[in-house]
Amino acid sequence: MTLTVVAWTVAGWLVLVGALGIVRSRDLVHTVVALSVAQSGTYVLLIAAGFQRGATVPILGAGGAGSSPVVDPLVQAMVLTDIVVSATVTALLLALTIQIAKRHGTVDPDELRALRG
Amino acid sequence: MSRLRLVLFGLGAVGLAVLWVVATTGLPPVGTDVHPYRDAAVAAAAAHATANVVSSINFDQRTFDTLGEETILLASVVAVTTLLRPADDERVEPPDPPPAVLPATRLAGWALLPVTLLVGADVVLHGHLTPGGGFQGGVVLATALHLLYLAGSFPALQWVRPTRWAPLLEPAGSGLFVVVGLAGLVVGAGFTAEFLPPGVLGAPLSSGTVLLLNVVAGVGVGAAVVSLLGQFLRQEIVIGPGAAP
Amino acid sequence: MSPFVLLAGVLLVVLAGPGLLLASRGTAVARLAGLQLAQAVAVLLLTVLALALGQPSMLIVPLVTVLLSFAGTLVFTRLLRGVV
Amino acid sequence: MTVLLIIALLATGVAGTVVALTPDPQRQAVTLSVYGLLLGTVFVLAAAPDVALSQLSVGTALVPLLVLLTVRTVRRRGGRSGGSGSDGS
Amino acid sequence: MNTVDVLAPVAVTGPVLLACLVLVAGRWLPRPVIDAVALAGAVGLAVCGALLVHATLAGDAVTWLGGWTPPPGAHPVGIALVVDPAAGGLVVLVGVLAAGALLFSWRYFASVEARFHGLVLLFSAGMTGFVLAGDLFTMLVFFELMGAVAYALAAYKIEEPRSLQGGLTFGVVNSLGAYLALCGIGVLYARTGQLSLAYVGETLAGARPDGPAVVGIVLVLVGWLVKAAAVPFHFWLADAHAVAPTPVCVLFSGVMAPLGVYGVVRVSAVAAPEVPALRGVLVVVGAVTAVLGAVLCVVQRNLKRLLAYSTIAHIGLFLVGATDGGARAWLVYLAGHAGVKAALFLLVGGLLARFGSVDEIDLHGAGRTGDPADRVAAALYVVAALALAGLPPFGAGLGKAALEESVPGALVPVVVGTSVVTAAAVLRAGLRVFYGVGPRPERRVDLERTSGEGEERETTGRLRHATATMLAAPALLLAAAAVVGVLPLIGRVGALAGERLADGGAYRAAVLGTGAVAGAVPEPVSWHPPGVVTGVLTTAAAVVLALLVLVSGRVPARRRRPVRRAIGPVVLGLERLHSGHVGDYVAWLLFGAAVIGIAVAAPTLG
Repeated sequence: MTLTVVAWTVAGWLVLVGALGIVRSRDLVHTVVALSVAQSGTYVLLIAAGFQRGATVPILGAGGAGSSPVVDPLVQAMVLTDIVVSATVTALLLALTIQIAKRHGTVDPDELRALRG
Repeated sequence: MSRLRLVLFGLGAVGLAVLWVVATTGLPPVGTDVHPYRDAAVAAAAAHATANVVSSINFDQRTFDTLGEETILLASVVAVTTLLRPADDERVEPPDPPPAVLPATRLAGWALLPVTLLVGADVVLHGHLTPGGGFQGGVVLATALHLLYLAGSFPALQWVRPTRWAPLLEPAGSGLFVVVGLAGLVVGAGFTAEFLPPGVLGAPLSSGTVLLLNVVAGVGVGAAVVSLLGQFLRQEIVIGPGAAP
Repeated sequence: MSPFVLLAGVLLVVLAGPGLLLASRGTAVARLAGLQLAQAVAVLLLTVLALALGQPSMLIVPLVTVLLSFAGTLVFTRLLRGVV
Repeated sequence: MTVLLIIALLATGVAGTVVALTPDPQRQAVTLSVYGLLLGTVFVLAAAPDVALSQLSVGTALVPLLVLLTVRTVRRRGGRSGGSGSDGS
Repeated sequence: MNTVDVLAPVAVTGPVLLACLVLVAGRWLPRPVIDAVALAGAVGLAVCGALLVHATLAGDAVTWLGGWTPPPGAHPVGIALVVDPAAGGLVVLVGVLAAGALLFSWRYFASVEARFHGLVLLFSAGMTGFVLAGDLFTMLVFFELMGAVAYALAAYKIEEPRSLQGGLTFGVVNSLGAYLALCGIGVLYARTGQLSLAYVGETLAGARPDGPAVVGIVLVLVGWLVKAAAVPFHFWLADAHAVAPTPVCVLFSGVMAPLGVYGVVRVSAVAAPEVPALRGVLVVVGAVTAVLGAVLCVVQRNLKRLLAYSTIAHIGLFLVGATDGGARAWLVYLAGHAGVKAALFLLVGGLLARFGSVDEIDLHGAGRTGDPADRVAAALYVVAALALAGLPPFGAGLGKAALEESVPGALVPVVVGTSVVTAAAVLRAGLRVFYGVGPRPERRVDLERTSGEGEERETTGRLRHATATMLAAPALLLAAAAVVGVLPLIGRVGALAGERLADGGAYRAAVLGTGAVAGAVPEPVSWHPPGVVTGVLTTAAAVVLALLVLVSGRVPARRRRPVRRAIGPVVLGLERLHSGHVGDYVAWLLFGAAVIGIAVAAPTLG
């Protein structure tokens, strides 16, 4: 019961607090890192969805040849993909931030005024 | 304006939190033993003699997702290379002399290099048996290479010339991944189908295409991370300032 | 509760308590101390967990962590240079 | 083990909050590294060593390196940030 | 194996393979070869899509990848690609627009190696994968692929500050949308134990809608709505479209954003539980999007931004049509709109190459050079603007007419008004720039608004003449839009595709293998006399409106003031909301997600 509440709450909290980080951000590098925190909330969510009490790692033949149940491997595969996506998107957005620093002379979103209306 | 932004965010966050409670209270508790997909996936992995079920999902049952993931990696490497290309008004400068590094650090860096390479290779090659696989191993391998930079040997890193071969190796890896997928189509088994003999569960050379794809992915990911880091290092070290903004 | 689990609990509390606390206060360089503590404790913790779970194949996780922590530490010492 | 998982999850939540709300990216990078370790622990406790490996390999060296390199390049180009207390320049 | 088993995976991986080839061999191959290979890939994709449509006219085709076809009643472990005429048709659209973009950029970006081509091919692969995926997580992976390429393409012009800012905003907002969608997918997975769209739908179909099902679906739909740029998730679109290189805008406006609507329709038809409130909410979102897009379209002076807001307005119409009665019409409208809008973007790109600006006021009368190529460009622009208003026989007009026939009466004014107003704005700008109609507006520095001056040129130097490919690409696209309107086959297939897309039951039956449910063959979309008349009338209305605006410059300021006083503050307020600040956009994203979620969940769950 406690585990259920904690896991779902932490997952949702991380997504929201990451978004809060973006909203409050005064530095685009910080924005990008906060975005990756928001994404890590989805890791927790997926892992929690596939967890089973007392189950072992999803590797066959380990821990007694299929005698004990394993946790859901599918969510783990999804999180693996998710982590790759997170790393690549972070790299991409950081590259954009570098160019913004060069062209705008600032990485403070409050001072970027090129697009409006 | 920023006040309004926070108010808006607060309202949205409260609303989403309420929805989140509505959603999660209706779900089965965390730790439940009802996992229908798990049961099917474990049976499928056993049928193809892949001990690591996660690898079986990534490189056999749901290869298409991994193909998409590899393509994302490729795309972002191309994207970063494109975005960080020297602009018209920038120049490539000779690198700064590397800062002095303690001899102990340098020694540790060189000493750990072969160990890290070895572990990386192991993680890739045993991905179908033990935790790990192409992605994790690829990152470890790429990190090993950058120990050269971190331990103060930027010239050594330049000597390896990762920026020459990595941007070619990475699309080659992705292309090979697609080719292995298409090979299944050519032999008539269907796209990304297993077409190698699966072998015996737990043996080093088991699980057919999973091992092959793990290696291909490992090469691709390693090259991708090397080129990504190479682009960022180049910004820091050899690209001179552009015009005033 | 097996001794391994108890030990893991203690290590986890150290990682999450002092480690996180030190890593979240002060300048970037001051935070490095917390990171160092956290890395060392995390490696121990992951090893103990592999033993507690009876999964020797999981020992690859702390092994990779050791190697990458070294790289990570070098990242920070190298790139936070001149920041003090 | 469940108790450990709960503790680790709570610690992850706290660490994530600290990372997201640390305004200066250099300090954030250090905390991010610790956050990655905690996430890795959660994954191990949830019997997901594959994911833990992934998270640890990305989170401990790769992403902090990218972040710090970006910060250095940005500061070198005179990029200003609105973050308070930049302990860099 | 049948054709679909081969063609569906090839449609996704073929462009990837070609991209790899181009990227590896690009540094040794001469530029024309790279152009030709990429162009051949895009055309091949279109052909592939056409074959897919042909193969699925009788019923949806399902191919389980890797030989993981689940036995009847068993739990699936693999990924299914599901092809129906709508999916096949969108593959055709992706191929055609990519070909148009590549053709146009033949002389463009002289300095770039093969990376641009590689990115366009990867982008096509991402869109194709999203369209064909019959699995929620696969959809998300290809959604992210589309995104990753799109952020880079939006910011392709790294010398230009605006372009970089637009790219970053696009990246952050879209990624956050994708994470919300992933949360939804996680909740749906925890609820049903399935990832396959059809199996999720089958699991939810029997039960009363519960909290996880409703919230999970809403979160997934919010992710797709961010891509579709529905209000209030639309902010990124104008910023990204206004700054992206012109050939890229073609793909963004013509197909990437509409794919968001496709995703919404697909997922809500197949997997959403029976929730009446969902339909109503989507219609309201669509209508608001249409109206807001039209209003903001009128006040723009940056031509690309003007076209971007017009795209937002039309996406609103697609959403309205797709969810409320217009199932048979909206795909035809989408195809016709794509051709016309693509042609308009390319013509504006031609202006940028010729005159180094995309600012309506700055370029006043600039097109009157007497150069025959410029005259052709001017004529094409005017025709495209009229086609946008609904002029027969173009496909946009046909789709609009069919939409007006099928949506409820209360929504007809929205459809008519939006298309008239946006077309009038587009026409006004064209008449000013190409023909110098109306007095030259005073040039003032306007900090509140994005101008079109100082935009980085995409060619190496100022072009003396518009090149042949730069005129041929828009002309061909416009011709394609005309073909959409004239060819009865397209009206027939379009209607069928739309109805089948909305029929989630048939999709589920095809994937689960429980026997195909033969739907009735819908009435084809074709020109009827009333449709022709309204098409001509709306075109005339757009012309009159555009001329009125142009002439109103001659009206003394004293007479204009009351009008401005009445609507000025509202419009100005709306414009101020589009601050270009990524934090604002993220706040709106969460706020919108919460409002949509509560509006759907509250009436359903009581």
